[in-house]
Amino acid sequence: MAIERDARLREAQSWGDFHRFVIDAPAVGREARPGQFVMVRVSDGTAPLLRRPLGIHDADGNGFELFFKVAGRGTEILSQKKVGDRLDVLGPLGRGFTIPAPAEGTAVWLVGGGRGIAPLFFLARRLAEAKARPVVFYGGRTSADIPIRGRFERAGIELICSTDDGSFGFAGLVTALVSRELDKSRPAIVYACGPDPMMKALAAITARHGVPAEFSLESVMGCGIGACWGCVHRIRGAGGDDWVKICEEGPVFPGERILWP
Amino acid sequence: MAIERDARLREAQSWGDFHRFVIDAPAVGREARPGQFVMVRVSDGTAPLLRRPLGIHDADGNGFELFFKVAGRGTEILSQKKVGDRLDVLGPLGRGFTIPAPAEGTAVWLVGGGRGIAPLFFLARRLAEAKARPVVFYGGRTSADIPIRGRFERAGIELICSTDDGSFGFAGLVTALVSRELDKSRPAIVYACGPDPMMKALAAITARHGVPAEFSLESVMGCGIGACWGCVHRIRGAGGDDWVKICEEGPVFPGERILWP
Amino acid sequence: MALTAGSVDLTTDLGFLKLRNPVLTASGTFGYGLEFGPYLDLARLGGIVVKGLYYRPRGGNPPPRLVETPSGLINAIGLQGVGVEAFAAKVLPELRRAGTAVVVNVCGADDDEYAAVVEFLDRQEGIAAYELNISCPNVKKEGACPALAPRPTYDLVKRVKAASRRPIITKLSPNVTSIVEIAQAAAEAGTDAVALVNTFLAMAVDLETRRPKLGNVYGGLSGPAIKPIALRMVHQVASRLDVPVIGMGGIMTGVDALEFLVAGAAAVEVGTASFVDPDAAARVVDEIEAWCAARGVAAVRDLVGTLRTP
Amino acid sequence: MALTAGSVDLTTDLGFLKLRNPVLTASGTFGYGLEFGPYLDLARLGGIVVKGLYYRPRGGNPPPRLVETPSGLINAIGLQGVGVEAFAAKVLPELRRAGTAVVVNVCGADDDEYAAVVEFLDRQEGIAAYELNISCPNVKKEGACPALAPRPTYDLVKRVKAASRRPIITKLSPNVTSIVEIAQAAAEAGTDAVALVNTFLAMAVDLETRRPKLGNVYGGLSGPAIKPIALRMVHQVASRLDVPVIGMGGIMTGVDALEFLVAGAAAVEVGTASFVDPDAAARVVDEIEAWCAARGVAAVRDLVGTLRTP
Ligand SMILES: Cc1cc2nc3c(=O)[nH]c(=O)nc-3n(C[C@H](O)[C@H](O)[C@H](O)COP(=O)(O)OP(=O)(O)OC[C@H]3O[C@@H](n4cnc5c(N)ncnc54)[C@H](O)[C@@H]3O)c2cc1C
Ligand SMILES: Cc1cc2nc3c(=O)[nH]c(=O)nc-3n(C[C@H](O)[C@H](O)[C@H](O)COP(=O)(O)OP(=O)(O)OC[C@H]3O[C@@H](n4cnc5c(N)ncnc54)[C@H](O)[C@@H]3O)c2cc1C
Ligand SMILES: Cc1cc2nc3c(=O)[nH]c(=O)nc-3n(C[C@H](O)[C@H](O)[C@H](O)COP(=O)(O)O)c2cc1C
Ligand SMILES: Cc1cc2nc3c(=O)[nH]c(=O)nc-3n(C[C@H](O)[C@H](O)[C@H](O)COP(=O)(O)O)c2cc1C
Ligand code: FES
Ligand code: FES
Repeated sequence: MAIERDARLREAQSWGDFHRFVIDAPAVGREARPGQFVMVRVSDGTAPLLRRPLGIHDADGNGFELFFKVAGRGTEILSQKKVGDRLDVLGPLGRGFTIPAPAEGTAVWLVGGGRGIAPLFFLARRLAEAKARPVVFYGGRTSADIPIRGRFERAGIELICSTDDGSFGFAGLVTALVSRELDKSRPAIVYACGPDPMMKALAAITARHGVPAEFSLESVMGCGIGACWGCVHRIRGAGGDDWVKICEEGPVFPGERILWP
Repeated sequence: MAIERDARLREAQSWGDFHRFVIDAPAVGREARPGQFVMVRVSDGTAPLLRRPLGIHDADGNGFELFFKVAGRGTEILSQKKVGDRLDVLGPLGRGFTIPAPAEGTAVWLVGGGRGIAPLFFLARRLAEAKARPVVFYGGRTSADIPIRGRFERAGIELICSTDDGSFGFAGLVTALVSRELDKSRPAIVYACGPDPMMKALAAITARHGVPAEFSLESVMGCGIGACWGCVHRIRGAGGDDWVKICEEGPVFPGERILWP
Repeated sequence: MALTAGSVDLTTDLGFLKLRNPVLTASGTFGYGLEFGPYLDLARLGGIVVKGLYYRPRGGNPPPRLVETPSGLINAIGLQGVGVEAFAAKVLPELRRAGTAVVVNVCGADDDEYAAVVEFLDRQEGIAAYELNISCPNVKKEGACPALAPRPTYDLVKRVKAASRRPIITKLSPNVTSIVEIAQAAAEAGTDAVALVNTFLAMAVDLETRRPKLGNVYGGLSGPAIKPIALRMVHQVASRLDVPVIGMGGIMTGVDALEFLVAGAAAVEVGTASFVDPDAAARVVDEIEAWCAARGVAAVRDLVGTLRTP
Repeated sequence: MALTAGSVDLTTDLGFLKLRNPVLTASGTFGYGLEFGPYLDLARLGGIVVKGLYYRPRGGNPPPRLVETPSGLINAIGLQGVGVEAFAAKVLPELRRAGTAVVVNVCGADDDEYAAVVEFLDRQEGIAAYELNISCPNVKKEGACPALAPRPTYDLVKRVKAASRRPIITKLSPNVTSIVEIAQAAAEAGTDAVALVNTFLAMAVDLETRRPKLGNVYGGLSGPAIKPIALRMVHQVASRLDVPVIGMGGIMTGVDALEFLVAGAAAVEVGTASFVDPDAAARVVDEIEAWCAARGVAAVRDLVGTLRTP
């Protein structure tokens, strides 16, 4: 957990509303684990006021990567940064995904919807390094919503795509695709990140198949460090069903603990 | 009076806190007269909220120029614009300086302090075109505060500089310099723009010498178009001494009408 | 489902007043209207609320009169203005040809002056309604004004309503514990509508000189900074009382305006935004129209008060 | 004239409480303090005001609980928290080793609960004072709270003051017509200081769904947007009453904090800024020190209340 006020945008790539940033920020990069996130300050002024939470898309000793979609003014301002610009980032924050131990040879599935693919690249890379056998399911409304397919392919990670409109890969919801595959085979764990309805449906599907699953939740975040109690989600806890701060105890939770709205 | 939302920064030059912008904005450039100003929007967001008033430093059919000093957040943001960036400008606004008719052969003096030099370059050029004989007095605290000396020289306009610390030209206040010169010769009119204390002193000096003078006043401006009544200054008017909107009736006023605070 | 922009019905009926659309300009932020002629088509607006008018010309407060704050603006103009006679002689004749509803924001040092302004203006043609400015924070000490308590609000509205042949819109102050209570007093006194909010009493300090940044020490805060509070007040009044509400406070875009309508305002006023962009009010109309068209909303009035609360 | 930063005397004496410097953290924006250990040296702060505590653990409001607005933040957390027992057992032991003054923000559903919290905490060591939160807009319907009227303020302060062995700071609401009147009621009831302001009752609308953006409908607005109003209220109270004032509302920088001191606050609290930068409160201390040093101000307390009004 560090504030890197002098992080630098080293490389930027974009596909319409989607952007990938490579950022020099050793203190964040060194510590990062898959599923963690950073809080990025998008302007020096007071509007936008708060930092924006973004998942860690990849990381190494030099820094980390972001993959984000423009959703409003904050991400729009961020998308306009130019290579060499200074960035102010706080992180890595939260707890990440659980990597099975031993991972070697274990079949693991990663399901990403739209911008939800962001943390799954880092996770897939780490799983592959641990010699697990990751398969990534990557869904979007249309082929333009799944721009970073090539990234997985180049990293030698097995990828199955779906689009709601059938413009690329499986035609239909990614959840339908996963459901169909689950009828055929069974991974040790499913990891997912995407829109709430997708994750909710997937939680039902994995539960029905008795497959453990972990979900990375989203919420509006005030601080990212457990201080504002703004980011709560209903989570089954030790002491009953509670509003739990997802920045601190999450954003990743096992499926059986999440109470979907 | 136009809103040019698609003005473009064509050229930018800077000397420390001072910046010169050349802006493509034909609708503003075509109409501009010396002493008029524009209201520039510095951000698309709500902070800073208001446009900033800046004098027209030069103009032609393609657009106009600004010369400004970073004074706070608005001018700082503006100073960071890059060539090719879009600018949103409203103008030209206000009434300009009076050009003597006929101007031919008339001795006229222009006195600028610091960033107050901005409108005087345009004025000097127009006066020279009208065959008047402009002499520009350009003062600053130190030599770094009078960066655009060369501009006047290249345009063939007679220039006399002063610095409070004596690092360049006459050592002392520009008002002292003008006062000394007024003991020797007498122009048809003195035009001035600069900090209030400078202009107030100069108003007293020119009055004492019985030389007509015009001053370009500053004020915080809400709208620039006479609608908010925020930019008032005490001006001797037809109907007694009044709070007068300087954006509309000014920013240039004859010395004898101005009541200095 | 989408409509063409032109086919959206923007008309607004306040009961006592029909408007081309729900967007007016806020008093004091649109001068006397004519200043904006070069920048927009005044006939595109639902109406113009002109700068506050006292009976006599008025000098206003010493400068500085404006200070910018984060996403806001504090003003302490002090209602400088030309007075009713010059308004009637020099402004009104041209303004009434602008093809939009003209609302006059009425001020007074006491109840008598409010009544005198209304009586004078009642003899002029081309005014659609009066907006009683009982809430300006920049005239008396520390923002004192009738709108801070129910009793003076009631008395003043009653008095002016009786004096006037035209509809009365009472403009309320946000600097109160219960906006509903004040709105209710105005309603009981017979106001035809309430307009809210006026500005929030505020100040700024110049640290280097250790003086207030405004000549008048305190001023009124407007702009996007106040929108969330204004919206809450509009929602409270509109969901509790039967009187038509005209909402304002920080409206910069069509979306902002629509939020006020959904929260219960029958019409809105665009204020500080007109300083940033002189054509802001007309743009807000365009954006409302485009938003409705894209979503198949056939008549903007169908949106009023449709906020669904749990 | 300039001093070295280290030689500026930052100490602050509220009469009942001496602080290392005038900068505390605002309740609810600094968690229980320990969350911030990784980002700043807690001992650099004048004090920490911890999150509002009820007697029992509390669930808070349904999400969304936060919405950003122009230069502001609306929150409707609803005072979720661990309750006094867990606080005393798990938080306080570590917090009191942090080397800074610990102030506990005390909440209650009724006067009895406030008194019970204070009585429980009175038995714990390592607490410098209580800040009575009589002004949270997120608990009762439409922001109802004791701080909206003088009588309940007086009664509650009197009751808690009598029950407590420690100094009481009463935290006031800005959602009132006269902040001076409420501060006076608290002073008459014996409060040792007043803290202002809590958040402004506000709302945001999601136009697409036509629902409130907050689960709780209304929430409290904080951040730079409110600073000009907060500053005015602090100035009003400090220039009228004799009770020490702790000022807050939108403080992001040392300059902001100094403006509150000049306007009359004896100390300040940094709130929303700690969300933007977890080390904001310590930075504010540094910036105050540097500002004073550069201008030869030997003791920051000499600035308090030095605003020169005409
Ligand atoms: C832990 C975490 C990790 C995230 N990782 C990524 C990522 O890797 N890539 C990516 O593209 N996005 C990610 N997000 C979402 C991202 O934070 C939001 O898209 C962003 O904050 C929106 O900011 P904005 O200013 O652009 O939009 P705003 O103008 O603030 O909001 C636009 C719309 O999005 C809604 N919204 C705002 N914030 C959130 C949020 N946190 N969750 C859900 N809805 C929101 C608003 O209510 C509004 O309707 C993540 C969110 C969280 C909590
Ligand atoms: C008609 C007119 C023409 C101008 N022409 C030029 C020009 O050609 N070049 C140039 O460099 N500057 C010019 N100025 C001044 C310029 O407008 C201000 O410096 C600028 O608005 C400051 O904005 P900011 O956001 O950078 O500073 P802010 O943060 O807004 O203010 C910084 C400081 O300057 C003060 N201030 C702000 N606005 C004004 C103002 N209008 N007058 C006096 N003090 C102010 C503030 O109170 C504050 O103390 C002109 C002003 C006017 C009214
Ligand atoms: C410079 C200025 C002058 C104003 N003058 C008046 C006035 O004369 N009468 C009045 O009722 N309100 C006046 N107001 C208040 C506005 O009409 C409006 O209520 C307020 O600014 C909130 O809207 P906004 O945030 O959109 O500006 C004035 C506001 C500003 C900024
Ligand atoms: C998320 C959040 C939670 C808050 N919780 C409390 C609280 O528990 N008790 C309290 O007295 N004030 C609470 N407040 C109000 C702050 O302490 C402070 O009064 C207010 O935010 C204004 O200061 P600021 O603008 O610097 O944030 C809370 C504010 C925020 C933003
Ligand atoms: S974002 Fe503040 S507690 Fe989670
Ligand atoms: S700046 Fe608005 S009237 Fe002059």
